[in-house]
Amino acid sequence: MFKLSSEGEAFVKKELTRYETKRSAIIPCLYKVQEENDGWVSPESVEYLAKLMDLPSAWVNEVLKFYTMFNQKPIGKLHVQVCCNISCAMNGGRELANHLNKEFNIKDGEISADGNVTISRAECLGSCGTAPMMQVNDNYYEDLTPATAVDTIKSLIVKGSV
Amino acid sequence: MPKLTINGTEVEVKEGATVIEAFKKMNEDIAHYCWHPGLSIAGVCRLCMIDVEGARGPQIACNTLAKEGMVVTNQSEQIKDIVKWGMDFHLINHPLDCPICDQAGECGLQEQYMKFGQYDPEMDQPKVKKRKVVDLGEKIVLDSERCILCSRCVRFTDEVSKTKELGIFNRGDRSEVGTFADKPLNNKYSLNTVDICPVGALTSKDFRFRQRVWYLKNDDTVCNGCSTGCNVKVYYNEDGLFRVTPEYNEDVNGYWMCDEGRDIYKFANKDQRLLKAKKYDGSSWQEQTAGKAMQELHHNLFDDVKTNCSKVGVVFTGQYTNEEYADAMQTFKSLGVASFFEWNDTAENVNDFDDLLIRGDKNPNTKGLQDEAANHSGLKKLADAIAAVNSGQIDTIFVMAPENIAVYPNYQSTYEALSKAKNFIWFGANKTDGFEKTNSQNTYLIPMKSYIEKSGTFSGAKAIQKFNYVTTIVAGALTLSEAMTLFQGKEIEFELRSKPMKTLKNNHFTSNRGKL
Amino acid sequence: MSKAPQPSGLSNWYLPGIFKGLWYTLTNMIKNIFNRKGMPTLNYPEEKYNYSPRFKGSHVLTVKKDGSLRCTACMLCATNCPAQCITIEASEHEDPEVEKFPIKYEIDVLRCVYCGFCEEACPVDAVRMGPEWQTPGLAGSNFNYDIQKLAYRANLKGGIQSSLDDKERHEAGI
Amino acid sequence: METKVLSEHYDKPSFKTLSGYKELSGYEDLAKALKMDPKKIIEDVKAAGLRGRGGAGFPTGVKWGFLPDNGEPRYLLCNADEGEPGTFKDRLMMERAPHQLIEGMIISAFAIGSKKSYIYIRGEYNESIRILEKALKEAYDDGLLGKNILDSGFDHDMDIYVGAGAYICGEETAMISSLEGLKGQPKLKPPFPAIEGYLKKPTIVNNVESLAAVKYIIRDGVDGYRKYGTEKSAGTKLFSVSGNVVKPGNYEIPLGMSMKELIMDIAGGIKPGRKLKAVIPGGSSTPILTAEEALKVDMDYESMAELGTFLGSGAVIVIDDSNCMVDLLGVLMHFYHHESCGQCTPCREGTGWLNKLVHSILKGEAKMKDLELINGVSNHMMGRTICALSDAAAMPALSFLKKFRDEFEYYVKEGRSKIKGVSYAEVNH
Repeated sequence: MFKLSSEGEAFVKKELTRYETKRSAIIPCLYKVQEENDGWVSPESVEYLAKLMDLPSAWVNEVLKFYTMFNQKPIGKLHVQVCCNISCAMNGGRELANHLNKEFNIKDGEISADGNVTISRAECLGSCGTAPMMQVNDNYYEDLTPATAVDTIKSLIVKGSV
Repeated sequence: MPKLTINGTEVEVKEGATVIEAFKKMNEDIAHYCWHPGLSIAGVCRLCMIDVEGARGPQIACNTLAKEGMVVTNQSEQIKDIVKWGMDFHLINHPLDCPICDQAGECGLQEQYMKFGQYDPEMDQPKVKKRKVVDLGEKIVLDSERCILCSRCVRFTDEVSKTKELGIFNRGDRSEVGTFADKPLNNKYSLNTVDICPVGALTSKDFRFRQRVWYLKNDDTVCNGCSTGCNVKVYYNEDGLFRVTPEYNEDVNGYWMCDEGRDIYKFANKDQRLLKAKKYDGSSWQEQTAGKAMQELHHNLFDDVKTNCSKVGVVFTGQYTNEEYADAMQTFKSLGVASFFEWNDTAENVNDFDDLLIRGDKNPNTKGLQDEAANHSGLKKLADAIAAVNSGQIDTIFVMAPENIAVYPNYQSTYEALSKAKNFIWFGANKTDGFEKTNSQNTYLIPMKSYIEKSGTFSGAKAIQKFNYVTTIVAGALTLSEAMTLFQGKEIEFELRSKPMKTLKNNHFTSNRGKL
Repeated sequence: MSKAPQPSGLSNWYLPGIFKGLWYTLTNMIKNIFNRKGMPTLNYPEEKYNYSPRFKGSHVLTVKKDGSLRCTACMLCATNCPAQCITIEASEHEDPEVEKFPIKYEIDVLRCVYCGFCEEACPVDAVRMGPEWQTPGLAGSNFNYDIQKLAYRANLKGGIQSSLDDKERHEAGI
Repeated sequence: METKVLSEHYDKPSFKTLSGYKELSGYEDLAKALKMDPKKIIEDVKAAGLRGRGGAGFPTGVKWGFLPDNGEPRYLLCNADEGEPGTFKDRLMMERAPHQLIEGMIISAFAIGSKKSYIYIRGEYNESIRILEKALKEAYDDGLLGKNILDSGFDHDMDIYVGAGAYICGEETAMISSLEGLKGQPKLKPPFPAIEGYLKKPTIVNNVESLAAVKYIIRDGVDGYRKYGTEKSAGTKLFSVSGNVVKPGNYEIPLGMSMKELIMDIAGGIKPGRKLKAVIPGGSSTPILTAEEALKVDMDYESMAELGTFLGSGAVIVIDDSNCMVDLLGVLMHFYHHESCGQCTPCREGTGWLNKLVHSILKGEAKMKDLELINGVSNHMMGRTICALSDAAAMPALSFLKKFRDEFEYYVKEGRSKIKGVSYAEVNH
């Protein structure tokens, strides 16, 4: 059974009063849940959060399912999102994503065998001038080639495991 | 009061009304799925397009305020084209399962298609697949593939029932309506979502697959489930009644009714009814027709009642019409009987109300009974009647039993207690399983008509409402008025009803049968 | 109303008519004895008439590849039946892809006029009119055909398969 | 030539901090504005001809003028949900000059009399969120936000709201829905947000660049601001140039400059050996221009309108002759299908239909009549829905098909790309 840490619960309490309506706090609170639930929001955590916020679970679920930044499936430690929209596509974004798929031997949305990497294709991430690019967890990595992208991810894996 | 012109005809509407309401007022055809007069405006189906003179382009009628001097049409070529394509957009991902869809025959998409469509589909790509036959609790089944995402049901649970179980999840053409984690949709008004669903996405488990709607006729009546008296439509055919849906009445129930009220057609069906009068003479039960039984009662009992009027009691329940009360009380008063009792098993919750429709008093006409009795000697409690029977103060008792016995938990025990009287006459619509154990040596069980089979008025909590005969289910049953007439030794005057045959819809299959 | 004219003369006398009839019988009898192939009647039941393949005879309910009924209990055949001889009772199927199926499908063939409207109304090719026409029975109840008789009678050899299958339809995304 | 007004100090790292910003005469215009009459500021913004920089190009001052004068609380929303493919100017502005935005917002809030404002920023911009949060804290600590700002008696609170990944939230009413905690679905108009917006209160939603530009209208005055640009398209604007150019990036130029100069000169031109084929002038939603059209058009609202396209958010996507247009349309249609909020039927079903149609061409399964169908579907998606996403999906489809029909026909007939000679079935997801 998922439960937020006491710090997380305090955060939820604070967010509930931060905005004019309680409902506005759903997005920030879902971020918090995702952070504490290994990067994804499980159905049971939605139930839990709805109870904690005293809102209908359908409302929380609606928000969860609407936005792409909430993961509804477990993901790897590094969530690699490769932009495949128009400017990146023209500069090799899709080839980059395909290369990464091959390199880590996973399809989009899957977790690699060691549990480290999930690759997905994202829509425009607002970095068109430095295409192709990818976002790994919170950070942007721009002006990539397939080789530099793999190097970046591998070095991040090493860093993460140390 | 703005006046506007719609398709060339002038119409006056209320201040603040939308153009679509003006269309409805004129009975002018306008396509729409998401707009519902009892809900907020969503404006998402984009079918109620109109041309307004002087506007930039086509507008949706549901979100356009009617203004003085507006000239509106939905008959232009452009609008027809838009509606045709609007249909297309609705249909491209809609499954072709009309044959197994319960909504077929009263489906918004079918109606639109027959009016505006009748062309071959242009989409030859695979359709988006969604979940089918999702179980949403005891009452409702969801088919999200058929859903056209008009959001009516979601708005209903948000705005009317305020239970907020439903939501639309995901986005784009992956959107699916549903409850979180398929929790049951079990609020007291949940079946209204089935009514307002323009397609077969939400279907009622009770009605599902039992009949095709084109086999059913329908008629308006007043619900007798509680003292609110919602206006309802009952659907029936020669096999009996099949469902009840709400009918609009601004003063009483708006567009809605409760789920409990939808079940009350069941006791009126033949399998739940007392079909023949029954008589127990101390040794065996005999069956006879109701009229015969009443005539027999007249011969055997009428004079007896007159002479021993102080030892006669009459028990009423709040489930008969005002007219029947008046006739019955008048009859007994003329015989000198003054002991009238009220039997109401929900008496302690009479004033309960959930602020929408459901009331604690589960009798439709308690007020009518009390008002009528006030003209005579008033009503005593049922306990007094039982005590009087036990002590022998009363030896002849007439019981006007309820027809909706689900709200009478002490039905059986009351029967047994009252049957201790020497002469025991029970008027009731329900079948009498377990009634063999009578304590009286002279018991009559007289079959009564249910509210479906008679005309009359109910004095509900909100209004006094007249309702009409719908159909006959038990041929020999009587109304209380008829029973009283026969009891007095008179004859019933029959009026022949010529009721026009009404089918639910003039459906394509039957009307074009000869052309196949 | 006017009276029919009274026959008069020779036609009033019946014997010439009788001889005329007997003469006709005699000539045909002799013709048939010498030319048996030209005889218009058959020695039923030893000989049987060969009807055209389009003959609309006894009804058949088709089955799916797994042998279950193709019928979805949509009731369009019953709706369309001019003799009102089809009775269907639908029920919920446990497989959500099938959803609805008939637990009772009866055709009262004594009322049936063999018009074939049911076949035409069926959206899923579930009911067909087969070539059989010899359907004797000893009691009235023998003519109320149920699912067992309509879909699985012995001479259908396990059932006629419908060309449409749910699975294929779903896979094709229809 | 670039004309740096807003982006003058963007390359100085200290511009990010309050002290560095103040050194470069930051927050001086706020002090100046707080002494002015709010009505005068609105008049000035109107007179300066500032048009919304987010995409629609609606005059900012006029929008402010729609606010009802009924004393109700009103909200200012900064639209930093930059999602239009090809656009990355707002990110630059927030990362390089957060205080410029905050100052512009306080001035705008003062002008419209708002006591509370939100910056709605897309969730992917983590760097911008971090920088803005820091800047907000600095501003609060310095008394630039909160009660009685700079002793003017004007109170204002500002907060950041982080989105969670939905392109549609860049639409102003969808943004309001999202801020209210609903799904980010656009609301019905009328009523417009200026009358009934956030929590049914009057709300003004402006783009980052528009709000930042207000500061410069105060600084330079109406005439000073109008020094650049044309009569109807005044001032300078940041353009995000991306795609097949040598130096992609954000460039601030006065409106009215020719596109040729922007692409060939400022952005370094097309890569050697390649030829210009087409340009999407204002983000992926705007109709595409062919090379000839692109070389003669000026970068202002009117010239674009003449060619049937829009200046949009200022995302110039340059396409050279190595690209297959069918493939690119496939990318775009996938995007709009993915981002349609699912509310209105024509958009929900239409984007999916278009996506399937274009991808059936890419897979080589399409027939010639499908091209007409793309036209038909697109035409019936335009102007039929609550917001403009439906149009945004239909316009590229229509213009791609109209201007590069030969490539589409070739693909349908041969089952492979005219440019690359291969089928794209495998490349696409």
